[in-house]
Amino acid sequence: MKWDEFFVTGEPLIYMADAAIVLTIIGIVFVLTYFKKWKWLWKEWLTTVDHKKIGIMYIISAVLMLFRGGVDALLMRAQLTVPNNTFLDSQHYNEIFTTHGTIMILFMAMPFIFGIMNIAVPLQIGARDVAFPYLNALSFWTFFFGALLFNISFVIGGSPDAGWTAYMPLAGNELSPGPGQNYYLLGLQISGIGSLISGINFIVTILKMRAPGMTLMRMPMFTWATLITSILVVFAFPVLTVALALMTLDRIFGTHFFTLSGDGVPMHWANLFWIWGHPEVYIAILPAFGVFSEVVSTFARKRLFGYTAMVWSMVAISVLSMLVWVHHFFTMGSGAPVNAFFSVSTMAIAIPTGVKIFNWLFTLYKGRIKFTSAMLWSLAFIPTFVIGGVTGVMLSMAAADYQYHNTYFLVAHFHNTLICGTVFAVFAALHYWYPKMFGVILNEKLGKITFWFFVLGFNVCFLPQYVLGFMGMPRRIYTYPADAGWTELNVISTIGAVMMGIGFIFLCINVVYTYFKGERDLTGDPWDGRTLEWSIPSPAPHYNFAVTPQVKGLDAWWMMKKERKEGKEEEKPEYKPIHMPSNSGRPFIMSIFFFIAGFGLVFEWMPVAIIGLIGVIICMILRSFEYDDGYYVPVEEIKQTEAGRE
Amino acid sequence: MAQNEKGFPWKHVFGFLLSIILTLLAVWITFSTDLPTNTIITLIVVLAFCQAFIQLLLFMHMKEGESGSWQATMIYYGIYIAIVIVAGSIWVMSLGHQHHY
Amino acid sequence: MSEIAPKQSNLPLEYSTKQNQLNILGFWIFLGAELALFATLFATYLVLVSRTAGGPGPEELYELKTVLIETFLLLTSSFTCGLAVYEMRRGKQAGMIGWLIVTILLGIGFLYFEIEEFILYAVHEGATMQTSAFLSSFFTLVGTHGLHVTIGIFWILIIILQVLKRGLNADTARKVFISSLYWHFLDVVWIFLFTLVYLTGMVS
Amino acid sequence: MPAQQQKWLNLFMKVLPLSLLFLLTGCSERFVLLNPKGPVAEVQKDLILWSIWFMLFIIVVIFVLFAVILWKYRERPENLDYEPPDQHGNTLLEIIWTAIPVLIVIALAIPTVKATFELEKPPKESRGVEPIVIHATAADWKWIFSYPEENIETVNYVNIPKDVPVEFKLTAVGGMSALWIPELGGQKYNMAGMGMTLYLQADHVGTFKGRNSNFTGEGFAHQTFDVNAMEKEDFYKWVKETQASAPLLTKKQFNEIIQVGVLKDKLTFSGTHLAWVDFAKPGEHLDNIPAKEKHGTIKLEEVESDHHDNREHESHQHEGH
Repeated sequence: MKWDEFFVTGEPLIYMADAAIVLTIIGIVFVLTYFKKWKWLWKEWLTTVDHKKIGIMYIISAVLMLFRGGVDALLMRAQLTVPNNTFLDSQHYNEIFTTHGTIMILFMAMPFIFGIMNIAVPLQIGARDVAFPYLNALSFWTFFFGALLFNISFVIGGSPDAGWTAYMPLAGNELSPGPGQNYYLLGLQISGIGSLISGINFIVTILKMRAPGMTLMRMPMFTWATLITSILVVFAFPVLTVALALMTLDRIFGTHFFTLSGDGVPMHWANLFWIWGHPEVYIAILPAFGVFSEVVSTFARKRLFGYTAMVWSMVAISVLSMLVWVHHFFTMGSGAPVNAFFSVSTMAIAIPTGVKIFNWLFTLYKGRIKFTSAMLWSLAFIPTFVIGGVTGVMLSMAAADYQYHNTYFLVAHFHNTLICGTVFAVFAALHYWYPKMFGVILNEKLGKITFWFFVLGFNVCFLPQYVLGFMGMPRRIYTYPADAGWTELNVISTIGAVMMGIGFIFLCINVVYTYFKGERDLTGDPWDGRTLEWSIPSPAPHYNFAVTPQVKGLDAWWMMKKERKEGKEEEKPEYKPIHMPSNSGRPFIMSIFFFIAGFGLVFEWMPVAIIGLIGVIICMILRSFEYDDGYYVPVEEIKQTEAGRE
Repeated sequence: MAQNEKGFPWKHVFGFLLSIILTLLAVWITFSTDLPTNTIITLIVVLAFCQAFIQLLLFMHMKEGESGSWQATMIYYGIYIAIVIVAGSIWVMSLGHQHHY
Repeated sequence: MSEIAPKQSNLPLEYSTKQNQLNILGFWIFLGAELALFATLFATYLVLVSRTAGGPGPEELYELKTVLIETFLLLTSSFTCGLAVYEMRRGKQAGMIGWLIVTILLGIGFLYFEIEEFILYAVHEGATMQTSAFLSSFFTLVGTHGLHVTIGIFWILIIILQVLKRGLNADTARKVFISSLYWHFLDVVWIFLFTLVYLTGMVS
Repeated sequence: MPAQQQKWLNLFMKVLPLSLLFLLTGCSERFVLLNPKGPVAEVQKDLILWSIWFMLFIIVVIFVLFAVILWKYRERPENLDYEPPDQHGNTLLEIIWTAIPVLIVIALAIPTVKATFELEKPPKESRGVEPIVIHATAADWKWIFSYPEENIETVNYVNIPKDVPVEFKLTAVGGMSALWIPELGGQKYNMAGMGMTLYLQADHVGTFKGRNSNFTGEGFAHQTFDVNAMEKEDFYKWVKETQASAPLLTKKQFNEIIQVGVLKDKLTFSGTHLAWVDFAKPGEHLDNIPAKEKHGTIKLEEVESDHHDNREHESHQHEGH
């Protein structure tokens, strides 16, 4: 392979990106060296097993990926603004929408959600950490290096260009030669390992590590959402793992699962992809439901309405969501009985979702609604998500879907659910839990500017796309003729996208502003919260709870505060040494080996791949022989930390 | 329970014999009966499930421990998913598909 | 880790610490994920089984004798693995290690016959992974199971070394128990391989 | 500050349903999904409109509730000492808002299932009329239509008689494509090594746009074709003329046509490729899997200019009839 095939060449945009990457790396290395921060980086971050730090790293990576995916989105909108545009050529456009989809779902939404879970769940249930802190670090680093592998494709070797769904035979060797599609396969495969481990980790954490007294039906709603999500992750991700592995075998080892030759069945890729893909949608949306439940009930100062129904509707979703995948390919010629069944099952899943919407509305009812930034995101979610939901029901009607399928109606629908669900939720969660993460409160004014730009921009961007769908505009076209009549709405849509971009910039400004001038949260409970995470100082101490709390009902912290107000005498806390897990650099190193193995497979350099895999195996063996019992936080240190609180 | 594990491991021997019998029964049904193919397949799949539960309950002690019911729940959910994936794929890809040829 | 589980002090050694309980539950959940993984491979096999692209089909390849030998080897190894845990719970380290070694040997026997079967198909009948969709899915499904068995053998070996070094304590007992769960699970998967791949392949 | 936000929020909520209403009322020519020119698209349009009414109902109910609740229970300087009640739930209400969606789902499911089964058969309006069979083969990135009975093959356009059901036999040479003629009805995938059937019918004379709607790579955006629905007499006149005067399709020429690339021309042949190959049969496409050339094979300017030339060329032909 020649060097100009190895590096992507010939594109001014790519050269600019190359330069930016090199400069950023030099900058980071310089700053770390100049301020002598290498050791700090290694000891405090790269080797940490603390769920809060891992959560922060997840969120930072997710925001970076949101930036990359967002730039992709803006490039696409720029290309589509006017007919016959030559800003991007077809190949470039295809690469961009492929990476946009993949990154937003797998490297933005998922890690953002995992980040929030990592920060909030152990604190909400009164635990010291997650069940397997070491594996938690491994989850993060496999995700990180999987994402890195996927992202370097745009400067080294070329990006995948077969869509994030990577339908065969288009994604096969014949029609997509070169390393691009391999990046997709290996990047997702490596980060998928992390997702599976995270799923197991959170299930065990939630089932076994709740504070005494916290029965299942006293768990905060976000914890419930995490539990159900994790179950879906554990049972859906193996399907993706297999599907990716089979396509990798097809591309690299000449097998015939999804190929046209050798009697393979390309449709089966779509089948497997969506068996994972539909639960994946709920993996992205259920935690959002959890976040909204927390935020709405906090800022309406009211207990969540119909808690039991909320829980059961989530359980119903977890069972039903495995039974609807065919609605992604009604047009693939499954017979009428198949399509009819999956139509009805898809509509049925709207019922538990509808129940939740009404429960949120009635949580607000008779409340005292305070419009903070976090609350605004949650409120905006309700009407916009309803639109996403009802269009989803429309799409679920198989006979009508033959018309909607592959149009901008579909594009608008899933952005309407994924942005209004997941993105609004992670922004709400970021504002809501920011004090718990960093001890400072995000600036409210900037937060509201972000909100209005983003939400209005969102509607301006995507509502016209429903109409474009009715006008017959198919998705994934890189250009359209002037006489199609789609121009005006595309212009409006692009304006909306730019507004969303401005909103994102304000979010970044807010983070920087808050770092320097943010209001410190000295109480640990800036929102007058209801759940246990607000009972400890901000930022949360590394051991979380000095004394394991006793839970007497739903909204445990709210009840404790009420008891206090009623003048009930508080017991003086008696501190005991707290057992903590030790840091480890192995998850980081092991993930680097995964990265090496993945990179080798992408370019089909088998020796490199084998070296990487051997490294992974050695790391696992070393772990097996390791007997590390962790360490204890002395009482003195706990006393000191706790005394710093008002 | 630690105290209960005394003497001869009856449970294990019983499970082992049962699984051998079930295996041979499946082989016998497949090769020595004239039942229609679909009946044979249904019968041997049922036998396979029986054997799987022997392993899960007698050898793996699925319901043991404080989280026994959760372990069982997870496995049952896994079985549900497995059936959905296998039966669903066959239905969607082969039996229910409308292609000619 | 050293936190002692509060309730049920009569539980076996492998359940005696909180962390051990977490690990065992975690492993059960992992087995649930493995169920989904193998189910996907089974689904792929069953969708592709008739797609032979002119190459050999199941009825031309499978041979009952080999498959039965493999089945009995694995069934017996699952039994001996169960006996190892049984001995462990009686506190008999030597008995446990003995049964574990028998398990490993049976596992190696199983692998021997499986590899021989693969070589027979690939070399003598020209049926490789690249021949047809059916054979791709066959080798991947059975091969994934074989890979699991291989991993299991090395895993148990590593754990035997640890027990020899440290004796039976809460940590090593947990490791033996979890690896036994894994081994039994592979037997469960094999039962379905035997039924859905081999028996149904030979039925008509 | 809250009052101003309230204003914005209300405005924002007004904009949403309005835009949907606009969608409903604007059933003009441009809204191809709601502008059916045949019974299949008609069935689908009825289903779409039926669902839109229910959906609008849901949206209105929730938006009104949402607006009222937000307005009434917002925090104001004078209600800061109001402590909301400790409400757990309300079984009756919860039953109601579970039951109503169930009823709506039933109301939507019944016509959906009926229509889904109905569309697997030729339209019931023309029961008894023998469907005309046309093989539609998607190649990267053009459309090939073969009329086995009439022994005609066209590329990038298809002529059909009005009021006669068309039985499209769908298949493909390369990537998974989808035949979609929105004004005549919904799409279905074209897949290599596999044949599927899609029934469509036109009950108006005219030229409708058809395209591949499933992403197949670089030239995907240009993989379009025209559907000319004609009076029966005109159609059979065209058939006769074509059989007599169009050049015979050769194997060599056909193999050139299916090479990967955008083909702008509309071509007409007598004879079909079905004489020697049917891509719907498993394995038959194998020798014909075209190799893709990487990067920049398509220049938009070329495609566009030629496209126009072509169209003019076509219209001249039509005038000639």
